[in-house]
Amino acid sequence: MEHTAGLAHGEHDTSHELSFWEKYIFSQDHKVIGIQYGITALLFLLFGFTLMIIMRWQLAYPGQPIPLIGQWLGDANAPGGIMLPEFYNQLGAMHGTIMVFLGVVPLAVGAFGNYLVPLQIGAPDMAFPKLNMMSYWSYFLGGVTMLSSFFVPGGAANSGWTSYAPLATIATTGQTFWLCGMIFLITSSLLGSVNFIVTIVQLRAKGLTFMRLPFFVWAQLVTSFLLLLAFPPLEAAGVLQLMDRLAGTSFFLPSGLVISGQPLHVSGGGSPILWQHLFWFLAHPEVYVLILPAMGIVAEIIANNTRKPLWGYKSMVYATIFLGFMSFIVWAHHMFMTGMGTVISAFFQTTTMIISIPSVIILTALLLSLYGGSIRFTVPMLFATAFLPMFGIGGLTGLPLGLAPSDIHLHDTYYVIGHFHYVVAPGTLFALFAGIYYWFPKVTGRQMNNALGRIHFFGSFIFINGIFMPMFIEGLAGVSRRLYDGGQQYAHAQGVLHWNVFMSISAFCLFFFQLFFIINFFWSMKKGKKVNSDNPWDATTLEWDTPTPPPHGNFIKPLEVFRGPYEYSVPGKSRDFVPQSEQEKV
Amino acid sequence: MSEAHTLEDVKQQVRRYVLVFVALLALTIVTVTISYFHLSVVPAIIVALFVASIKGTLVASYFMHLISERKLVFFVLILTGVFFLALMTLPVLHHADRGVV
Amino acid sequence: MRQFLGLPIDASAQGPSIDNLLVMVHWLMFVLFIGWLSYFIFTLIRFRKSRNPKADYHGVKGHYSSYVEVGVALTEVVLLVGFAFPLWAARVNKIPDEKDATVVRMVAEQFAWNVHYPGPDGIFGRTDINLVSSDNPLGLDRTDPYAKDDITTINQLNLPVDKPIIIELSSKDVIHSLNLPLFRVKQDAIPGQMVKVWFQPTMTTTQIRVTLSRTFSLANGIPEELATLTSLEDYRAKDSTVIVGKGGSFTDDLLPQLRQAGITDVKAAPDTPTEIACAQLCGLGHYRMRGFVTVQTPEEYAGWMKDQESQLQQQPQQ
Amino acid sequence: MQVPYTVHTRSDTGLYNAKLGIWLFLSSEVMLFGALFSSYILLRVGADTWPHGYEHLNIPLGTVNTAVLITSSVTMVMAWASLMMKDFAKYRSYLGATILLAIVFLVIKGFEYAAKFEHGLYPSTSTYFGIYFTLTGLHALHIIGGIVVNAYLWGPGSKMWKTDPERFTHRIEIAGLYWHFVDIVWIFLFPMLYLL
Ligand code: HEA
Ligand code: HEA
Ligand code: CUA
Ligand SMILES: [Cu+2]
Repeated sequence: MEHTAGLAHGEHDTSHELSFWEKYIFSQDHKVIGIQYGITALLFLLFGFTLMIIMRWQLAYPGQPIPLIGQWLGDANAPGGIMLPEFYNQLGAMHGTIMVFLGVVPLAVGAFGNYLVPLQIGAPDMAFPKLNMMSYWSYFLGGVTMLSSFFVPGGAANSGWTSYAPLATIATTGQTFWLCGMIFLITSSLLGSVNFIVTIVQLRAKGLTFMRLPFFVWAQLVTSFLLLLAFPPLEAAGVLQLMDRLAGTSFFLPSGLVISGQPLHVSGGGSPILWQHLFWFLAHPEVYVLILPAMGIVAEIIANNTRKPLWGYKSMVYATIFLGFMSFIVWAHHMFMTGMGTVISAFFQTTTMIISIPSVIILTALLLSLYGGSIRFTVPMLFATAFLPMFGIGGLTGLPLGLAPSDIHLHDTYYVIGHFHYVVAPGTLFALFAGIYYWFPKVTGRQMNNALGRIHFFGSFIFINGIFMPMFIEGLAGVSRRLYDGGQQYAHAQGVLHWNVFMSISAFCLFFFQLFFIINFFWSMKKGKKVNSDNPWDATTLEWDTPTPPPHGNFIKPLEVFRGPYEYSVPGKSRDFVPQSEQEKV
Repeated sequence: MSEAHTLEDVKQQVRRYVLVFVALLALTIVTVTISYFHLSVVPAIIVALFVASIKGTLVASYFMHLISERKLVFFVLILTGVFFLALMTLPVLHHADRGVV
Repeated sequence: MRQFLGLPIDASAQGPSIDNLLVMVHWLMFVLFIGWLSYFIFTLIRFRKSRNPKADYHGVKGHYSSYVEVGVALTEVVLLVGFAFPLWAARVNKIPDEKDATVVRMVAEQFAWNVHYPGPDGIFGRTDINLVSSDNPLGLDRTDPYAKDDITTINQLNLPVDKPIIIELSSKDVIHSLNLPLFRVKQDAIPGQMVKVWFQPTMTTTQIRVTLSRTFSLANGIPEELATLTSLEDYRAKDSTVIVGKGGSFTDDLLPQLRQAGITDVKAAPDTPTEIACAQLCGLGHYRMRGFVTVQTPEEYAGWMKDQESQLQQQPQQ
Repeated sequence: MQVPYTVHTRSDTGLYNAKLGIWLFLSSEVMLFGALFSSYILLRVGADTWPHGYEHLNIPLGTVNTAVLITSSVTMVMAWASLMMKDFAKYRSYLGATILLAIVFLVIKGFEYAAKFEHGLYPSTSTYFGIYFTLTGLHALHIIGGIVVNAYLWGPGSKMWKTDPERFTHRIEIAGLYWHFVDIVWIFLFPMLYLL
């Protein structure tokens, strides 16, 4: 009873036929929900990217009509196809929000986490399937709310993804939509994270101790704790800002504001900085939510494609836990310029430097894992290897930002934009691509096309660097972010402005190379090469022990785990991998 | 853990609930009464929070059975407690601005 | 490394120490990255499948990586304790005595910088939000005796060189951020709060223009970039009439005259190299919330002040 | 397909799934209210003037409401104890009492709100009232949520007692944990808003 309870009965289970709605729309199967998350999140990523493409046009060619789609954007946004500054700000805020909250997190946690965590721990499903379904639909509602805000008068939220008060408080209706959308998204994340933690703690298969968990599962576990405990303060902040906007309170509004020459009639007495504290209390942990699952994916793929165990698995696990813990006490490094005193800035500079150490440990472990391997450059491995130096650049450029005096020059410049895009775009996005290529066969029973995959990789790799590398140059020259004309007004920007064109063209090319992925993705679902085994990559972890694609309930035989997750090339074995569930012959 | 309860256990617990209930009502009266003395700010806050903490602890320990709960739950709560404290430093940070520290 | 980073020139006494820190961190980053990258590329090539068909279960032995990690941590400690903390403390704690400094108030608004000088009495007059109007954006109460001589400007900050400047910064509406890139100053302007920033300019705007000036050849017409710059000196025709004066721009129609005068090379620099930028998103006009700093010699500054005062006198007083 | 440990406890953790789940959920609630408390402190410390709660709020009503909520917590835990003693009828009356008490709490709260509005005191009046309405409003939403859950467990949801009594008892325990938490929040809100 104890451990085998509830293992799937595979085929027997179909006794009660599910309707179409139960099976595909309001499904409670973690795999279907995972796929729903995945498709929705990919569409949002594409949408967020498209917003940025429009912005990049404006940055490269300020004031010139946007070709092709310019005339569809409406006179309120782009009369004659020429973008208005209001619209630029909407696009920027929505790009950030969509990429972070509707794209990457749902894909990394909602899709990959949902699909893989139960499989990798040998569970029949998530602990609370109904909550899981509600979590997806809450996310969906949040997404719809965000998208619909483009159509309200005044357009979408336009105060940056950070929504700093008082700017956001006095902004157009779109901001109210943003706040409501965020509340849906936060609800979704909270439901999801409770579910993940319970699943990982409670539903591990027999023999699967914590130190035998695949690193990916560890990453998801820590991520879930971050979501669980960091999101509620933003929810609180969201409620307060909603009150400010709708009920006329002034939690974030000080007394004596004069807006466009008119004194603002509110009771006053609030604090704009309070919003920043609450926002960054979430948003710093959030950035590790963006990166940890990516590191998890990369770790799985590196172990599999080097055919050897991860180097320093334990130190990686401890580093991850430490990283998660520390991420709660560095938030104010985003606020050095708000007028911070010496002691407090010293505290946050120190914690920021400390938090870079576990990242260095994880990166180093992954790097050393390559040594002595027999590296196969499959498409997932290409993306996973590229992740390492790209994250390295992103992470290293975090250091000068973390030292308050050097942040004086770099704060709110393109250097910051460059810093975090290196971690999230060629970092996290690449890891997510790697994951899609790697687990595609498990989900669909077919391989993705290799040649198209390679074109996608090399095209993306070159052009993504073409976009983000010059940002450091612009940032060091002092060019501010969020500038509608890319800095044309400013004398100090003149010497580096020509990079804007280069970056934008790189962005357009990057967009072009994504077509190879989209085509590959859909084509391979129907026509891709069928895999002839449930374990096409000769991998060790439990998800490959299921039929392909896994049935409702996942595993058809009772499961026991006998060893750690990455027993590749064990000396004295005939095959170069030993699955976790393989019983030692006596 | 609920499986381990015998009928006797439960009956004994019920007696305890009643005691806790009485204590909670008494403490409520205490804190309200004190408030009528209009103490100055700092002692008022200390007393009010002190009483509230006792009441909260009583509810958590007995009604929510924390007193006999598993390690894992404590782990989760301690973790939360730590981050809760981090949150509570926020006003301190805010008001210890430039020049003051 | 400083060249390599492409930092703008330093025009304040604080600038070099910040640049110094930037350079040091970037050295650290650079060394780490190159080290890691070489190792990375080496392993990718050395341990590719065709070269190393059988993986080694144990992989790297030894603890070099731990030493490197400890090294990174120590370097970070040095950067923090040796540089970042003292620099920050100097910035926010060691604000110079107001007696030795020029004190200016700046109040940001969507989308302009209001500058407020205390005038000859050295005391800022009273301001009141109910007095705010389009020609009194600060809401300065001119009936207040201290306010009578106060000088206000919009988007124009004049400062004397080599003297500490204290800016008392705040905002009327949303959060802005005062960014003076050449002086390495950045500070959020937060409504309801007044924060002091200080720095000490070491170059006048004219000197900065000279430093930034470059020589352009006119052999192939007016270079595109030159059109955005202004002249650093007077260029005269043979009869010594001025073709392009100091501060004037080079337009295409002047080219024949310049050629005729036998001028083949000209020196030019940005017209307003010292500018105020807004670094915090503050609404649709954020991108054009630009102001100007003019750093002057003490005499020029005093002269400018006098001008302002006499202009104030001529205005009818409310 | 059956998810394990919905009813029985897992031996190494000693918990069934929902028990761990509710505690995690409550942790996030702690952070939610924690953020609001901390905002309250920040705003209050930063304010030039801040009224004492007793100048504006009705302390006797607040005290009665505190007693009502504490009582409902006792009836809630008694409902669970009744199930443990296999006394379904008693369970029903205790849970029913809990629901009624919760409604009484809301009604009293409603009167307090109405009195404030009558005197022209709205969230926009001052940051003090802003905080008061936001915190009590959010707390009231939690009460409403609790009423909905408890009403379900009292009515249609109680069918499970026949089919799976153990699981049903768990459900009551979980609902109880939530309810006591809402009580604890009030225990802190009351002195914060009314007494200080
Ligand atoms: C996934 C996202 C992510 C990650 C992981 C990080 C990681 C880090 N971030 Fe970043 N950050 C963001 C996302 C992220 N950040 C975002 C989105 C913003 C801007 C928000 C906004 O304002 O809109 C931001 C802004 C930001 C700021 C504020 C800047 C400002 O506004 O002025 C600071 C300041 O301290 C900072 C610091 C750091 C540090 C020290 C790390 C460290 O954790 C990094 C540690 C990593 C390393 C040190 C790399 C180690 C690896 C190697 C050395 C190996 C090299 C390997 C090879 C060559 C193979 N970040
Ligand atoms: C996870 C976060 C994330 C990601 C991935 C990205 C990705 C990108 N970002 Fe973004 N960005 C932000 C988060 C992110 N960004 C944030 C938070 C801001 C700050 C906003 C603010 O100022 O408030 C910002 C701001 C920002 C700016 C600055 C704007 C300004 O300051 O004015 C720029 C400028 O170039 C930019 C560019 C890009 C580009 C070119 C990409 C590219 O890398 C995009 C690459 C995208 C893809 C490769 C899409 C992949 C998807 C598919 C191919 C779909 C397939 C579909 C199916 C199969 C159905 N971003
Ligand atoms: Cu003012 Cu941006
Ligand atoms: Cu951060």
